Amino acid sequence: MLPWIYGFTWQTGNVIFLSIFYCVVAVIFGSFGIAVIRAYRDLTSGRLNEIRWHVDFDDLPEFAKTCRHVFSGEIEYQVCRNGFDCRSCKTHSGIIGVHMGANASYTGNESPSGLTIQSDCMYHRGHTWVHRESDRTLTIGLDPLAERLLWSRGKAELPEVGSRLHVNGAGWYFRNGGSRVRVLSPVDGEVVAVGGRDEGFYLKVNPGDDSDLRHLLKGTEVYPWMTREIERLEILLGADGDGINLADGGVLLDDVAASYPELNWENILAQMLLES
Amino acid sequence: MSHTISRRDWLKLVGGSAIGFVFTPIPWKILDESAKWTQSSSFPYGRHREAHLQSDGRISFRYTTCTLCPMACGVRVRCAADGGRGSLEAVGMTGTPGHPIGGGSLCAMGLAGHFLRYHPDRVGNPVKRTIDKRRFAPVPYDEAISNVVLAISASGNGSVAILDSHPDRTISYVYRDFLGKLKNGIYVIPPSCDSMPTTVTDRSLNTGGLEFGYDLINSRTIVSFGTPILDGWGTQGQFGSISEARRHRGQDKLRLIQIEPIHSRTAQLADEWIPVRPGTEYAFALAMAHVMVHEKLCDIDRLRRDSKDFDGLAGNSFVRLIERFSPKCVAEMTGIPADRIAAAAKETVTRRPSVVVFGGNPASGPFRPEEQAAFMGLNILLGSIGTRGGLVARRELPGPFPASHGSDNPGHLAVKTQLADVPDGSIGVLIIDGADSGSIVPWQAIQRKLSADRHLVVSLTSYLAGNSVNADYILPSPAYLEMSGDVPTPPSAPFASYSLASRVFPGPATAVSPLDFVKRTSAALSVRLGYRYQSYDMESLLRKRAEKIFSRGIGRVFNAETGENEKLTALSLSQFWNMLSGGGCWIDEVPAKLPTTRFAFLDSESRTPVNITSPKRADSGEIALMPVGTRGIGTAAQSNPIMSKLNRESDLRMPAGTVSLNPVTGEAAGLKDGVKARVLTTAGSMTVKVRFDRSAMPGTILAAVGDLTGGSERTNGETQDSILQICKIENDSTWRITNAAIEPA
Amino acid sequence: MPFGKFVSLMIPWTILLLIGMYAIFLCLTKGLNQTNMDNRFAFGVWIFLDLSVIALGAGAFFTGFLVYIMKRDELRAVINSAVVLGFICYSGAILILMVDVGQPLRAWFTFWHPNIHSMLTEVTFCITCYLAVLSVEYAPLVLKNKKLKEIPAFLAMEYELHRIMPVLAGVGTFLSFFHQGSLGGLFGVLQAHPFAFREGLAIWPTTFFLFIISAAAAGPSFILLTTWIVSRISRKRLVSESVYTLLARISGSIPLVYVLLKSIDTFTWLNRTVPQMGLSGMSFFLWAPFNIWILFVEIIVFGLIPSLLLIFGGGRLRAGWLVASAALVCCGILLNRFVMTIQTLSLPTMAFDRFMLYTPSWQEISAFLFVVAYGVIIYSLSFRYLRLFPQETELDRN
Amino acid sequence: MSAKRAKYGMVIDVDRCTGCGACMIACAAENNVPPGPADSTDRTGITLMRIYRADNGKDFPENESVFFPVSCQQCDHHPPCVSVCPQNAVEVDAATGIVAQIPVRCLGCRYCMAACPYHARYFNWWDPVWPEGMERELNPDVSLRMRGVVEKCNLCFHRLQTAREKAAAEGRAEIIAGEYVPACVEACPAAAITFGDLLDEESEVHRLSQRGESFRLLERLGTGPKVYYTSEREWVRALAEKDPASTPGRTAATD
Repeated sequence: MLPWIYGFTWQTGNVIFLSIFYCVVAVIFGSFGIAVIRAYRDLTSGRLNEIRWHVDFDDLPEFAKTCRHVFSGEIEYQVCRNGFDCRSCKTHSGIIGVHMGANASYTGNESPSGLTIQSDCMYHRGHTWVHRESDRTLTIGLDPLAERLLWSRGKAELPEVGSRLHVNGAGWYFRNGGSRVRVLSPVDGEVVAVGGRDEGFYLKVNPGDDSDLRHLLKGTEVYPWMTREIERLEILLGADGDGINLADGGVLLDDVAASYPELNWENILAQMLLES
Repeated sequence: MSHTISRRDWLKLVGGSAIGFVFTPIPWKILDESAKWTQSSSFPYGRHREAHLQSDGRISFRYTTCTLCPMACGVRVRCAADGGRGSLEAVGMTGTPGHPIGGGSLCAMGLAGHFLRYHPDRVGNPVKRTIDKRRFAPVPYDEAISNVVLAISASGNGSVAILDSHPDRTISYVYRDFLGKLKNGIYVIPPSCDSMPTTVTDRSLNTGGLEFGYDLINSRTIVSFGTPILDGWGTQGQFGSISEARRHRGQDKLRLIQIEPIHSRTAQLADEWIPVRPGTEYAFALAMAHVMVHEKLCDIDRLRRDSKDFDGLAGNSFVRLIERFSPKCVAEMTGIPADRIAAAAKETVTRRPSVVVFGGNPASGPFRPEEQAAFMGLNILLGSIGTRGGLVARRELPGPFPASHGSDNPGHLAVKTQLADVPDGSIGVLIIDGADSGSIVPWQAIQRKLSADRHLVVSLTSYLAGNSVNADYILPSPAYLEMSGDVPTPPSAPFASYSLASRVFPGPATAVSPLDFVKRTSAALSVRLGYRYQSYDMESLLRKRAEKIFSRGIGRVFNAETGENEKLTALSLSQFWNMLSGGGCWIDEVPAKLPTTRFAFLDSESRTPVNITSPKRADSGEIALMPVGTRGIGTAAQSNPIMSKLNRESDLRMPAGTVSLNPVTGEAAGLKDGVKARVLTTAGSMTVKVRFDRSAMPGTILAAVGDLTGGSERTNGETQDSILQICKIENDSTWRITNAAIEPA
Repeated sequence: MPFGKFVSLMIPWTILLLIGMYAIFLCLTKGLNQTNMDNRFAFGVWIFLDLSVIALGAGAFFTGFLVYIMKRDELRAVINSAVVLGFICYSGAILILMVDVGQPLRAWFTFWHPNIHSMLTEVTFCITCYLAVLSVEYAPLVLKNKKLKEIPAFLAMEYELHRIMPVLAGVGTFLSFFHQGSLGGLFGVLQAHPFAFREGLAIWPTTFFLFIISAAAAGPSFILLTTWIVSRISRKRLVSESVYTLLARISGSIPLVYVLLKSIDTFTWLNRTVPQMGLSGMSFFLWAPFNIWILFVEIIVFGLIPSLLLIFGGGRLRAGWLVASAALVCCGILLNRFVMTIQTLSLPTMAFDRFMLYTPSWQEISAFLFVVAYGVIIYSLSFRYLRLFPQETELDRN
Repeated sequence: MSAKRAKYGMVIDVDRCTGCGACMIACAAENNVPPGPADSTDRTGITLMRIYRADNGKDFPENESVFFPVSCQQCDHHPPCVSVCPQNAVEVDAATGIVAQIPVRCLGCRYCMAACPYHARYFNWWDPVWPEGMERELNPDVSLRMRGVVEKCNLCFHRLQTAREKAAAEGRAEIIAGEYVPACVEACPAAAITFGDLLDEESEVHRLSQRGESFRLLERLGTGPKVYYTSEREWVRALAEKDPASTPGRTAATD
């Protein structure tokens, strides 16, 4: 085994065999060690939110990861590989360069399945809307789909005023007993005010100097996205036409969860809110 | 900048040290050392390691004589001093190199003899059979003796018998003296495959008590009727010589013709195996005689002159008898073609010196008297009586007492009685000596001699083995290597010999020697033993006997230490004694002169021809059940735990409870190899394991006899069924063949 | 599945597990006399188990190889399941090996005084290393559990472990190639047993290579089989049809190659290797119950037929047929392992030798079933609490 | 110590062997092999020397048999057990050619047993247990093997050590032929086993091994056993290489 252990010989075969063995052991433990060190660094450097989103995003089914440009019909098929962060996406910047005007022209309000899409709001894929206020702060709220899903899901746990949010980090939570649902933060910035369901918004955020909101959906992208999301929800609910009906006369029920208590809502909510 | 050491720094230090530590030789050395430790430590295995002898390395050799059977092999005991206990322990056994009887080798039993002191079946204290007859309970020695004495005094109409499987020892003379002093004492010798009792030789040869042995080594042709010549029969030295003589000696190469139905080890290895049907050996012998007489291959005139009943007489004569046993006729009986019978006869007679051996095997016992007469007749025809390479008479080995020379002296010593000659139901008190003859005797054969209403059986054995398990009292005697004794001439040996079985190790205090038993019993009975030896110990008696041998001034003496032989006359008495007690051996080299006697072919009293019904043929549904076993079967030496190597851990020996059948016979009975089956006889039935052996004669069942080898966890007193229990014991106390049936269990 | 039903399904397996633990306890404390192995059957049903589960667990390395090295992303759908199966198989095998050796406390001597010429050394080194690899691969699956993930350290660890996965997959593939081969070599080098002995290519007997290929064949089949069984029991769609079809194609084509090579090897052995030893190849098949049928079944029934079904029926046949074929392929590999271990040892080597069979004792069987129960339980727990099939949620719509 | 290279081996004359078992017992007693417990069988017992009965395959009454004492055959050329042992627990002594098991390093994987064509290796299925007191009679020259390890014949190597020590004490560099014999050889009452240095051309064992009647078991495997057998019987010699399938197989002794 080792040169000073009884029975060791310097025969070629022996040396080759043991060298390979030690290499393998070194690779296994080395890479494991590297993983440990990296994890430690991740913990200390506060990259945790980023990682959490990365992990969550990684596990999303491809269906849920469809590129926004597929919704707008600009490309045929594309699965997002960038964690829905279009700000650093090459595909996005490339496409935007060509079709810049398309989104801007959209003004109308539409309501798929009775869900009203506000034309002055930008939508995040985590089912939040962002409205830029006149004082440059951003108001954040749940989109109608999420609002209906979370209708009876307990209390919102909102961050303290003054804390910082990161795009795709945890925005706030809904806690219901032991389970907790995370709502993604759509923007970077400092929380300046908190609201609630009754206030019509949840957070007000000061994005600071350079607020880049390119990653949010707006205009014509929103409708197909929302349609797709409803479809996704139907799949999750196992809707097959004979049992569960999401819509009552084409309009989504106000409190979907309460209507189907037998389903694993924890899982469905996690899926819908991009928390795998 | 703070100089305080934070917890973090500590962790760093510890972690760093741990990593650095791995790159020092220390952990690896620790691993290596622990590897070595686990290689040498007994933990957690090997709980006997501590018990391993704490030898100080001093090895010494002690020489003595094996007493596990009467074959008198010289034994070299390898002894090591046990530093822990300060005692000497035997750590190995070999034959004494150059020993004239043992030839320097030992049999398997003998090689493991040193383990016998710790045999799991060893009896430590005197024990008495409990009321329920199933177990033994300890009993004080004095109480046991007084009960035995009471039984002897009360045995009004029953006799007091001592069963001695190894006669002619000094203790045998003591027994005979003691019994001779009792009005109803008889001295009984059980049958053995080795011995040729004087009852047989006297009847056929009229030699007046002379004892005979076989001079096999000088023969050119051995005709053996069922005698396991190559499987432990006779002395080890003789076996070695036979091995040599069968391979070398050119023209004089020894040929062995084995005649028996059993595909025994000897039959397998013999030059020729003649598989006669069970029970027809005598017919084969008579047919051989027929050929010899009819073809005038023997000296007819001399036979007429030397014998009483060869031919011509008005009544029955041998010639008249063998008329009926023509090869053609016997071919029918034995299943051997006539020409093969004739060829065997011719070969035997032309390749002289020839000898006919008829010991029988240790499990199946001797042949019936009539059969023995037929075999003896063949020896007479061959002119093998008293000739080199034939049946030779031994010069007498003196006993320890003054007046006992010539034939047995009825005035002083009880006569030797064969078990078969003891009337049934006549024994009131039976004392079984612990020595083994090497052959087994079924308990039923002994039991039928016991008084039906009241009897007491006392065993002077060291082990709960063999027939001792049937005793009412077991009075443990010192075990092998712990008891002083002597070993007279082996029963089948051609020359007289004498060795001492010196004590090598002290025996336990609870063991009482047979001599002490006799002394105490006789004292309690107020019987005065002869020759004032009441005050003698064994060693003095042995010395007396040695003196008497010395005074004969004949023979040579083997010195175990040097391996040399010296003429007795060249030695002083004390030198002689020292040589004997040092594991040496006195051996006579000259046969006794035969008196000019008249041979008798036929039974002298009834003058009738042999009349034996052979078992029915296999095709009639009856099968011949024949017990088989090797030397020492049923004794503690064979049930030595280490003998499991032969019986259980290999298939070298058929273990007890197993029978072997020809597949044809087995399949006809609806059996398969390895299954359990039931053997039924008139005496009962027994469940056995079946082994198919295509070498076995169809229509026979070979049944292994004896104990299953005791494992280390064997419990004391556990008895097993033996196939002998269902063998039919004939009126002449033989049990060779039993008609049986076998069926799936 | 409700918790209660899950528990009730696990109870019988837990009982088996406990009985097996007791049997293992007996074997370790009282020694191997608790088994019916003997000096002739020095290897018994446990070695058969080891060889079998390691072959079946080969799905882990082979899928890992396809996903991480060959970049067949479709198979990501089953990689987690494959890793769990591999982990179960390898840990089970090592566990039983530790019971199987007479002096388990000395097992590390193989590392300390290795004899590099021994196939068993190669096996020991490789499977221990590979178990380490599988453990590291299994860890992120566990850490990804919703509850555990809440703990930041676990989350970070999971993330980082995931990043080194291709390296581990590479090492795992390397190790697997060697130890699957060495397990074959284990018997192929036994010149004492002409039945198992094969001539060498380079330093390895042909069984070395056959075992690698057969393991690669068994792995995907076993994954196909388990995935189907689990999806039937859980009444969920776990992977998409295309994954089934791909798995079927893989588990059809590799066995086909294997059957081809195995046939060539068998013919070479029958007509060259054995005659060179002065024996007749067919004489090995004279001993009932291991007659020539065993060769026929192994190659044709469990080899050729299912692989053809899997290849050509991939798109057309019903899932039941595919699964049955995959099961046959697995049986074929098991039979091969049985033949190499049990049949090899049962055949006599010397003229005065006997053909022998042996019946495992209840302790051996219980320990065997222990591994099965252990596998079922670990897999069920993993399936319930971890995400073994990433496609599951997406496809879970009746 | 001994400068001369030796190659110890034996020639067993199977025509002489009567299967008495003395060699088996002598071996077990010499090497402190424990008696097998009550549930041991011929498949689980330890018989470093074991006698097999073989026959000519014919039925009664043409059946002939022969006894083959088989211990470790002391393969001279690539002993199969040496290369398979994962931890070098089998060693070949270069000076004597003796293949020796090192039980203290054995982990009991039993691969060597599967590799041995002669079935000459035995596993300690049980703790070595002797009846109370009997362990005091064990040979002090030989250490005990614990449960769970493999053992086999090593030609009573300890006897060679003793002989060498004796030679050294007497100022000799070499042991005298005949000073070192294994227990089985010493015990054989039929003198069927001849033991010695096969390289010594003057030795009896060399002479016998070169005879035309001498053969080795499974020579075709190329393991070069140092245990030779000799027989004048043609069918016995043929057994050594015979295809086991073509003979009806071993027969247990039934007497």
